[in-house]
Amino acid sequence: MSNSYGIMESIKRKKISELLKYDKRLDGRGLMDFRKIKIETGMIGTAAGSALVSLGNTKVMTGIKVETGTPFTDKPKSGVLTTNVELTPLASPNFEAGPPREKAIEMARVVDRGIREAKAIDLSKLCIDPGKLVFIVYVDIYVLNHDGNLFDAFALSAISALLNAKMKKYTVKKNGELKYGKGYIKLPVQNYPVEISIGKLDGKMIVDPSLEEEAVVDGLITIAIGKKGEICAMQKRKTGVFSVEDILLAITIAQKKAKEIRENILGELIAKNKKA
Amino acid sequence: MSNSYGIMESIKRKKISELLKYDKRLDGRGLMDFRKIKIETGMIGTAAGSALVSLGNTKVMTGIKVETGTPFTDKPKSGVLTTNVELTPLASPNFEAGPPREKAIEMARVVDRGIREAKAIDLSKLCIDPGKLVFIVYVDIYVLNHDGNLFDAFALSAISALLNAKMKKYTVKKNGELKYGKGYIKLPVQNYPVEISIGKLDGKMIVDPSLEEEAVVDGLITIAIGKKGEICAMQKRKTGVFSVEDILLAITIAQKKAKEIRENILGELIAKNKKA
Amino acid sequence: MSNSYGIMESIKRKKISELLKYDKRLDGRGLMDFRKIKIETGMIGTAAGSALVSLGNTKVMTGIKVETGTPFTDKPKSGVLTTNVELTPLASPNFEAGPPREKAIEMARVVDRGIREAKAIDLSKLCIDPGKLVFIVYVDIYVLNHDGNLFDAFALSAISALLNAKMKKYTVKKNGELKYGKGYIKLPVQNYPVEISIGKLDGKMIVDPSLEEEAVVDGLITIAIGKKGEICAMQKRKTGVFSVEDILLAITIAQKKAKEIRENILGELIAKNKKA
Amino acid sequence: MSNKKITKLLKKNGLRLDNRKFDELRSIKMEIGVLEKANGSAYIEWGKNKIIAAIYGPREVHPRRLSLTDKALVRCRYHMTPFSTDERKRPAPSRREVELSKVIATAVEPIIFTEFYPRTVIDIFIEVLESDGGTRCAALTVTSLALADAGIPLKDLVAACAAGKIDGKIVLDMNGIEDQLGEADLPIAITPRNKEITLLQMDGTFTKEEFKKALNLAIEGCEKIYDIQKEALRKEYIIVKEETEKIEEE
Amino acid sequence: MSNKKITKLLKKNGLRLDNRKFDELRSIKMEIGVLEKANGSAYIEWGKNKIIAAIYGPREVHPRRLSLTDKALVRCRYHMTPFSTDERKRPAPSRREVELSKVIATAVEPIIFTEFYPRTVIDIFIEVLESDGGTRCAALTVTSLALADAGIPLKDLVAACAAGKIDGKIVLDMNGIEDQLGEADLPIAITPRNKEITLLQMDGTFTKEEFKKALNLAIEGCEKIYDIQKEALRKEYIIVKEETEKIEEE
Amino acid sequence: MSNKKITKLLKKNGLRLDNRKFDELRSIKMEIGVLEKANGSAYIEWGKNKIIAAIYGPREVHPRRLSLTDKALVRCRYHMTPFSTDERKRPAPSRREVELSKVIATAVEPIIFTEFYPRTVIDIFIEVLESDGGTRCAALTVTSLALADAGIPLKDLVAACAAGKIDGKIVLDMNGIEDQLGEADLPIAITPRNKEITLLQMDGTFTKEEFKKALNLAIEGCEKIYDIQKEALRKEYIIVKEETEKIEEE
Repeated sequence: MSNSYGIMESIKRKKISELLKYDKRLDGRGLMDFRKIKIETGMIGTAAGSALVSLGNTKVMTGIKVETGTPFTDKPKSGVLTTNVELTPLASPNFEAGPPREKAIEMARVVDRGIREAKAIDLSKLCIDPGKLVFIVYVDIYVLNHDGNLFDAFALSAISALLNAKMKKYTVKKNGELKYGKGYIKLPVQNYPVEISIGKLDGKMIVDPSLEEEAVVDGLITIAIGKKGEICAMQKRKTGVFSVEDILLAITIAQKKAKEIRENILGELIAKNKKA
Repeated sequence: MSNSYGIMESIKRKKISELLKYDKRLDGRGLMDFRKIKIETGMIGTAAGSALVSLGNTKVMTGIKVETGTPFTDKPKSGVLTTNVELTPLASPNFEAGPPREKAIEMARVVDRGIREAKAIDLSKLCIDPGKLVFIVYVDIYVLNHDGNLFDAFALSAISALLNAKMKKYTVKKNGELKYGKGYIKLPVQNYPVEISIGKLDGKMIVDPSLEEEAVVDGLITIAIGKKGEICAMQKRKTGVFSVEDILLAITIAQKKAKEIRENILGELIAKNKKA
Repeated sequence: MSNSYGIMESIKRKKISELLKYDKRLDGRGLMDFRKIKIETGMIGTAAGSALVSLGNTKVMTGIKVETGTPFTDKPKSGVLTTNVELTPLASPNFEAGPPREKAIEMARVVDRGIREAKAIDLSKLCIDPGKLVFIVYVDIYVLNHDGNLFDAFALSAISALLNAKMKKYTVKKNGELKYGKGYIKLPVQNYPVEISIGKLDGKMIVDPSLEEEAVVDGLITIAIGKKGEICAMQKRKTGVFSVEDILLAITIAQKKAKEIRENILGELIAKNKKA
Repeated sequence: MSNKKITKLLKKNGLRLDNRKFDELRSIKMEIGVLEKANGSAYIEWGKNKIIAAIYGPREVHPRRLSLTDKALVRCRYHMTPFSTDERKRPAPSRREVELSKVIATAVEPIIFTEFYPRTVIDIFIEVLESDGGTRCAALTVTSLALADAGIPLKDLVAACAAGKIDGKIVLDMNGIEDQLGEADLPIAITPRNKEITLLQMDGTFTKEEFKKALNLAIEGCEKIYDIQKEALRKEYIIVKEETEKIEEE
Repeated sequence: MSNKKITKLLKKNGLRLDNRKFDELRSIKMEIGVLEKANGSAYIEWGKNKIIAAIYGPREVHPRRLSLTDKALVRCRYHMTPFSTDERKRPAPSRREVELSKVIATAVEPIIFTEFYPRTVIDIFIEVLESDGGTRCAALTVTSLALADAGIPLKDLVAACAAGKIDGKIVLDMNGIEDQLGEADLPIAITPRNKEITLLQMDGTFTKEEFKKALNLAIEGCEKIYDIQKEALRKEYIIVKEETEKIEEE
Repeated sequence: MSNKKITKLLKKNGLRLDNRKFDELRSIKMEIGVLEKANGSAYIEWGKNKIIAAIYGPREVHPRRLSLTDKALVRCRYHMTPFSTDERKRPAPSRREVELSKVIATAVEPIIFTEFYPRTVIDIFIEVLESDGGTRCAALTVTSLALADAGIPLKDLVAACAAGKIDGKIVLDMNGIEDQLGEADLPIAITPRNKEITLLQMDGTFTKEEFKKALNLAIEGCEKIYDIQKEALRKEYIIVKEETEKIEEE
């Protein structure tokens, strides 16, 4: 049996709340500051693309595999995107080995929607033989160290790995047969969604909540923003409620932070991907 | 840990047993009386056929889907019938979410045998391309409120939904390809099995045992009867024993009750199905 | 909660250890003596091959089935060998029903490696249509009574059942189609690996440890030996450690015992298989 | 969301394929207390959606380690019957069903006085009998009626409704085909008295302006839903009252 | 049950394909105490069926919440090895195996003095090594011997046998091909002393007259089975007695 | 192990495809303390293999019935990410992963003073990020560093390395293609101080002489691995020391 708010959390909540009055946070950040973001890509030779993202002490790795398979019956000319999240037991004393549960499934689906709705990958270019054979892009996301805000780290590692990914050059014969050539091409990435999670506590908004903050904020919302500032996906999480004004403010924040991250952090990867 | 006979059940048993001496039952019914049966059909637009059956407070819904698939290797020219029972957690405080357990599997198989052995559906008419493509008829049975005698309610909702079911008109080209036309045809239903469950307590037989009666009867047997009075399936349940005479008496009862239900309750549905 | 060494085991360990000083064992055997081995074959009519092996009171049965299926993509011209071990709840109060766990999987994989690495079956002869259709040989091993040294009993029953196995005569048409003829042929068995498990306690080595001995030995190693004395597979088990000399001694023992068993126990089966 | 055939979602007269106006709800019917064994239950027909919700609890938690010492656990199972969709759905819960179960439990918890029932669980079981777009809003709406029927003390109701974008136009309460071919979907839920948002999900693409418009439209939708909820409760209350009086008279 | 080839099940001389008469059992062999670790065990060869049964218990129940305060739980696992059927059966239990497990436990419980062992479980493990029609009757028959071997106090034995209909004729103890192509199958089990029926299943089609005939024939079959059971127990008893005497002499 | 293309594993100059000599290890890099949440962690790059290991514990055992009254339980989960292999691996554990988990736990337990922590569990979680032959040795090697990092009292380290046979020649530390096309593989692990073997598996075919040669070569490999392990620990120790001093100075 456990208390939904432990004593330690109650104390922390008080402290976090106290600091927020003065627009301060436990780790010294401003309300609108992300922790330090670091992205490495391409370290996994067996993956089509890979990225290791650090968000402060949160560490997640995404690997891309591209394989062939059958399309969905209702989208015969479209490649398939599959996103999977594993909350590995390495990353937290609270994660258990085993098949993905509620939490991991929600995360995978929100990251997936950000990518899918932004049309980050042009799936129409991944069709080989309509109705019969298409490319399947597997986005496998693994958390290595969980120190809060997995949603944003997952989304960032996913888009980074996709930008990094390459696949074998190929041609399709008249009979629909696939033939691989020499050399590689990039995956057809055409949008760069960034997810921003915003916490609300005592009426104040903060971005990139740490593990401790995540535990005590009332409201939590994740917003995926595309390259033109468009909103691609949203997910209110936790039981805390929002007003309409809260939501609109959160969107403004998300658009600003997403732009910063896209330009400052993803810029180089995007440029590289375009050049290729 | 639980007692196989709780105190409440002991008291109820006594009461039920006491009443039975005078050929009476807790809810005022006669020994050979079913609770009120109500059947609605066709309410589910996404289903090929559907039926909601009330048996007193027991409420079950069956939906039929017809899809294409491969036949069994030992019956290449025969369509496939698949019966599934879900004891949904809505229906009883004792049902848990999760994959079907022992109980649900037994129920599904007994209902399935009733339909199958009566040849209720002419499966030979559901072959498209022998050995390659046939129609699969899915009978999905959901209990919404469990107040006893699920077997009979399940069987009744299954045959009602099958009688209600229609499938798209189709033609098969010479090369075995399936082509759908306009309009609908009925499923080839040719027999109307009715399952009757009979409980035995202190030597007395009762039909349609309620939840409370089910818990206390010694013996319990379910008998499926076809349109000509033929016996299509039987299943003795619970640990209580029967004599040969008991069994023969139970059959007589089942034949009588099945005929009544077929004529009085299913009559209209059968007529409609035949006309179509 | 359980003790890794129960009191009974501590007492037994003392006794076993005491006896070992005088090169004696609880059941009177010498250190290098196997319990009585008995092999019956061919008793299961539905199996392509079958063997019931007794090793003292340890009793295991293996059945072979040969079916057709698709080859692995990296070995398109090779038949498939599949080994499965079931620790049935009949065999021991400690075995539970359910899908194979760690223990059963390790056993299956070690037996599989012995057969596979010795090239006991010439899988290249089990190809029907390269890349499309091959024979799959299922080796299903069931323990009926567990009195120790399952590894050796499993391996012995597996090779015996393979030696006993026959498959329908067949021809392959030019278009790759399979056609069965009349009569049977033997499976292409070409090596006869024997697995020998050796326990180490207080510096002494024993073969064929009984259930009681298995529980108390420090070190345990299983070695598969092919017909020419070659080593085909090894698996150190339990946490006890070995020196290089221990290992080399164990191999010498395994080679000697494997030869004895192959000649004395399997001899007849091998001869029969060759003749056919 | 595919753009294919998207021109078809609005007719020349500006109406939608089912002749609704942009801000028009589908026809909705709610019924309370439809099941006997459950502690509370309700049924909703929302367009072609047909959904039943049952409440069990507050009751003992199994497995016990999930129970909370300071409040009730709110647990939800949203499930679609195999015959509720165009192609037969396998009975085992899909990843979508797992997510929606979580999201619904989260959205309904704020209205429950969970602190009244520490160490217990309130189980919400939802069965979708037929689906045609917008099942999560319908499920959430009917769930709050079922909670009321269960006699669980509530701070407010939860009313849910989606707005979205089809053919570039912001519309209310999209049906299945609109959902599938439309450009954006924004299901929300509010507590009608305080206008607090307890559920908000979005997919597709919106500019901020479009989003704002859609959000306001969805809130209007929720308010209409709330009226229907109240009416259903009133009706049920009257029936119950009448029955009680009848019993008292006897 | 397909009608295909059905004319073949009876030969011109009226005998069945395996030359049995209509009321003739296949050859049957029973052996008691074949496993060492189990508390009780027995083996049966019934035609080509080869089945082994083991009993563990009365012993502690896991998980404990399944235990009953007033009697022993009787639990059964009927399982077919992958090599026991014509096509390889997957090792995971099929729906048929799950049903038969339940049915067998239910049919054997009436003969056990379960009230002697509250809060415990009696586990029945059945492994079908080869099958050829009628495995449930064979399994149930051998289970009651294994229970006796386990020293569990029994009120009676359970003897099981099926009757059925092939080519329109009522016959005893159908084998695999008869089962597959025949028109009806009626497996039953009785407690031979009181002639109480503890198992009865049926599928196919019977008129009431046919059923009556089949039921009586099946009961006759059970009685023959009972004789073989008794013989097996007597043999075992003598061996045990002899061994005991031998030990006592030493 | 297929013989196909086997002539290709050694070049004319006697070197291996990656230009290593027969007794040469791939390049190896170890790092200690790479994760924050785990009680101990380490990372290894061994050729192209990239593996991370984390230790949690000693901590409470769930489910509790697995706990031991006289020592800590040592439990391991060896897992490969889907992107760590040439063809995508399904996330669910394969039979190979289940076996390796068991084998690694067994091989590392001898160095742990498990008797210091009765009724607890030491959980070892291994994630293979990229694989190229020899992952079990690399995993075991990095695990013993992670255990050290967790501050768990150890009797010694475990150093692991494989030897094998390619083109008939005994070689050290085979990579993926050598492993796949070679004739034999002998992964072992030793406690370097006492040269005790804690892991030994073998598949392929060896004569006894070949085996002896391979075993000795593998032990030499383990000793080299041990040197790298010590170096990694020394480096980490110095860093920790420096940081501690820095903190003390502040």
